[in-house]
Formats: sequence, C-alpha cells, structure tokens
Amino acid sequence: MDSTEPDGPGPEPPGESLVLRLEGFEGPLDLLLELARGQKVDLARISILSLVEQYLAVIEGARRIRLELAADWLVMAAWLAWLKSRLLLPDAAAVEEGEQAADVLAARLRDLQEMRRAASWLAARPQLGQEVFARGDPEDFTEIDRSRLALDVPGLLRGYLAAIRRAAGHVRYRPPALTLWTVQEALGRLQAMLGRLPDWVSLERYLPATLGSPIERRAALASTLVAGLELARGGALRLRQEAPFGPILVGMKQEEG
Amino acid sequence: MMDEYLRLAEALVFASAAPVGPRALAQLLPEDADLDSVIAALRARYAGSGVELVEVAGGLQFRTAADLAPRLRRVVELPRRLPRAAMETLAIIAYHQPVTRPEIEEIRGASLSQATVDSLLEAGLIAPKGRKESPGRPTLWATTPAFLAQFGLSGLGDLPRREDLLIDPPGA
Amino acid sequence: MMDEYLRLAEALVFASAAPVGPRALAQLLPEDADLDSVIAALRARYAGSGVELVEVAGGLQFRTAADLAPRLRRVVELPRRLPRAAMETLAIIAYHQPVTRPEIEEIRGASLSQATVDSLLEAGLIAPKGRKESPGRPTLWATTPAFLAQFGLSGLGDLPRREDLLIDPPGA
Repeated sequence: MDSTEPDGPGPEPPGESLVLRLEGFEGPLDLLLELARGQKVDLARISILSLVEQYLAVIEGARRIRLELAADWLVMAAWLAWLKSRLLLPDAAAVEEGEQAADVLAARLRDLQEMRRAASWLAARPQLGQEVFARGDPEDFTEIDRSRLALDVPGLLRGYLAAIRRAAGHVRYRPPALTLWTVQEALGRLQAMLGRLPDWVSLERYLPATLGSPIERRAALASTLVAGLELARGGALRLRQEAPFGPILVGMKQEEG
Repeated sequence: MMDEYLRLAEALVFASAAPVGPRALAQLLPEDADLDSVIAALRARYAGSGVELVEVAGGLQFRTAADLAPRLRRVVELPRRLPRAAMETLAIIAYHQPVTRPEIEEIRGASLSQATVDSLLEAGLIAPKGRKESPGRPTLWATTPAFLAQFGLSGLGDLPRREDLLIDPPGA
Repeated sequence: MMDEYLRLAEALVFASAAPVGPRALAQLLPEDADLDSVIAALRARYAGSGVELVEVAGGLQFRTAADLAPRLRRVVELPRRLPRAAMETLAIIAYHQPVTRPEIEEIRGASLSQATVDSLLEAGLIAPKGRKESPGRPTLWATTPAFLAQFGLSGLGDLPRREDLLIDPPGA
C-alpha cells in the first residue's frame, strides 16, 4: 500500500483476521474492493467469481463466530450467491445474465477505486493551512465610508406614524380626579360664612352647594367638621351635638359678659 | 535557491497572524543560525519592494509599503441609517416646526435624549429657529435646507399632509 | 527600486489572505500595464523563495513554499486533517458535481454520516447547489472556490482525468 493511500485496512489475505476486522470496512463494497485489490491484478481483469467466493467465505466465517452483521452485508452476500449461481449454471442465458451483473459489479468497484485514488491525489497535495500557508495577517485597504446618511421620505413617514401611534398608546388611563373639599377650603368657607347664618343650624348648611356625589358630600362634611373643631378651639364658634349621630349644630361664639 | 534560513524566516513571518518574536524565530531555525544576519538579509530582500519587513512591538511583520497605501485604498460607501428615535424626532420636527423640545417629547410620548438631538444637528438636518415666548423661553427647532436636499424634497409642502397620513387619528 | 506596477501588484496580492482575481489587479494598475508580464515578473521574483506566487481558484495568492511544511508545522498551529470518509466524499463531489447524497452513498457503497457532511460544510469545501428535479427533490452538492484554494487548484480542470487515476496511481 502506497503511503499516499488514505488510512484504511491493509490488503491482508482474507480469512479470520479479515472477519474480525469487518468493522474497519465502510460496507460490503469496501470489502469487495479490498479483496479485489488482493488479487493484485488490473481491476479490469479481476475474477468476479473468485471475488464472490472470497466474500461469501468471509461472511460465512463471520457468522460462524456469531458476529452480528448489518443487513447490507447479508443483502450483498445473498446477491453474490445469486450471481455465483448464474455464473456457474450450465444454462447460456443464465450465464449471460450473470456476466452482465458481474460487469455492473466490476464497474462499481472501478468507480469506487477511482474515487479512492482521487481522494488520495487530493490528500497528497499540499493543503492550505496544512502544508502551505497564506498571509497570516492580511491587510485590508477597504475603507468603509459611513458618513452619508441613508434617508428617504417613506422612512420619515414611518417614523412619524410610529411616534404618533406609540404616543397614543402611551396615554394611560387616569381616573377623573375627585374634587375633595379640603380642610383649608372648609376653614375659609366657615370663616366667611360665620354670622351670615342663624345660630345653631346644622353644620351641613355650611357645605358648598356644588358638591354632587354622596362621597364628595361626606368628605366635605368631614373636612368642614375638622375646620369647625379648629375654629371652636380658638373660640370663634361653638359646636353642639344633642344626640349620638345626631346633627352637629354650629353656634356663634359666646358674647363676653 | 535562496538561503534556507532566509526562506524559513520569510515563510514564518508571512504566515504568522501576529508579529514574530525572536524566540519563535529561534525555535524555527537551527541553533547555528545567526538570527541578526538572517533578519538583515530578509529586510534587504524586501527593501524597495511593494512589501516591507518592519519591526513592530514584539517582533517582525510584513506590511505593504506605506507609499502604496493610497493606491490600494478602496472606499466603500455604506450610508448609515438614522436610529429610530432620531428618525421619529426628525419627522416630528418636520411636521410640527417650529417646535420645542418638550413639545417633541409630548408628541413622541418619550423623552428626547441629547445624543439624538446632537446627531440630527451634526447631520445638519435640524437647526434652532428662535425661542418660544413662553416661560423659560425654550428653543424652537426646525428642519434645514439640507433636510430637504437629503430627502429629495423641493419644499416642506412636498410632504404628505398630516390629514392624509393620519386618516384615523389615534386617540380620537 | 522595483518597477512601480510590480510593486503595486505585489502589495495587493501580498496584503490579501484570499486569492486576488485578475479584475482587482486590472483595476489597480493603469490601463497601459501588461498584466501577464507583471504577473510573470512577480512570479519570477518569488521563485525559490520561502513564499511563492500561485494561481488558485481563479486568482493569485502568495503561499509559503510547500517544501518548508515540515519545519513550519512545528511552529504553526494546524487545523485537523479531514478523515478518510470526508476525503472520499469530497473527491466524489468534486468529480460528480452536482451530486445528491444518495448518489454519493451509491458510489461509496456506504451511508454518508452527518459528521462527514458537517465537517465538509464547516470547512467551506462544499455547498448546496440547487435541488435535483427528481422525486423528493434532493439537494445537489458541489465544491466551492475554497475547495480549489485548499488544494491549490486553479480550477476543476486541474483535477486528474478519471482514466488517469487508475492507470497511474499517485505516489506509486
């Protein structure tokens, strides 16, 4: 085997050793080619019949030692057994059929052998990055000029629409603000109204009339009460409640004396 | 055939991805090789050619002769796109000019970064156009003639009307 | 000082890690330059040196001289060699392209493993080239320019003729 041949099983005489190394072959065709090479003749003149016998012997040997064989090995064995029977039959038509099949097999072996040689030829060439090396540190004189802007009106319009739509999408739901009557406002209103209403009227009379909802009225009542208590503390008015949960009444501050 | 050491040194410096230091060279050449004279011979071989042997940080390197660089240079134009935020801002200025920064932010529904304003200013697409007579007197922004030229517009009137663009105004 | 055209051609090819096509060279040199004689002069300048000018994949490339490989391999980091199955598959694709996977398997008499296809694809040596108009429309495979560059071929025509492969086994 020449040194440029791809690594593979060497051309050993077929026999037990070959049987044990079946796994080293890539398939039945690979083994057949190896056996043919063993004949040491031009592939065009190999004896197909002896090749068939050698293959069948190897398969038989493998079975004897109960080696698990993949289906394609057995399919090839069956086909070769058929081929052998054709070639040996005393029937001229059968022999012709067998010879045609043998030619096909020989051609396949030649094709494979050619491609093996082609692979060897390639492998023997100095390969870039293996035997020969290109410039390791290439220089690039290409200058990328990014100074220009790629602008077009459709892009501008897309941008405008995207901005407007997004802004619209960003408007969050805000519940309408409650107009709560603050203590400050209640204080101001109480002070302004003191003296304009008769003594001991209900605190509710001091609420602004504009308040609509019950919740606003209750909030206003609360702030007005706080404001009233504040004013009562300073003596500016008096508050009176005659029964629990009864109306709160507002009176003028007591006149001195 | 050139001197064997010279050939080896030449090949190594050529094939290396990084500058070749004296240690790598010494590793390659037999012990009896005189490194300095090999380097000197290599430099002489390339002197005046299109390629020069130069000494850079840490070792030797081939570089194309500096005087040839302008001839070898190939400029590839790769126009860049404006980032989305810049394009949107530009569009808003185009349609609402003159417009203040807070107004742009209000329309976009997002804050406007200084980098975006700067990029548009740098590209000459927008320019300040006076100040708004309102508290703080904010700058008013408008598009420039360069803006029209870049977009191939003869005037702002070439832009589609807002009504045609926003057939179904959002938020309405 | 060398001839100016020679220097320019040298610099251009030297600067590039990939083969430089004749068009790029013609673009660089003035119209009156005789490309062939410039290339011949450049080849002569590098003949016998550690770096050689070769014609691969339809272009010019500088490469280290093949005879220096054993010495260089010791100091340069190498990618893994392709295994036998991959080399055979590559040879079959090179000679039968465009070819389908079942056709490759038929010729090899063995199934094609995914690892083999992956290794060839990863090395950029093969590429899909359309689909065969037959049942199942299997992908057709072909070799790439990188295949030519890897094996130092200027074109597929540099491959030995099939007949010659059997008569004259290489290295025998």
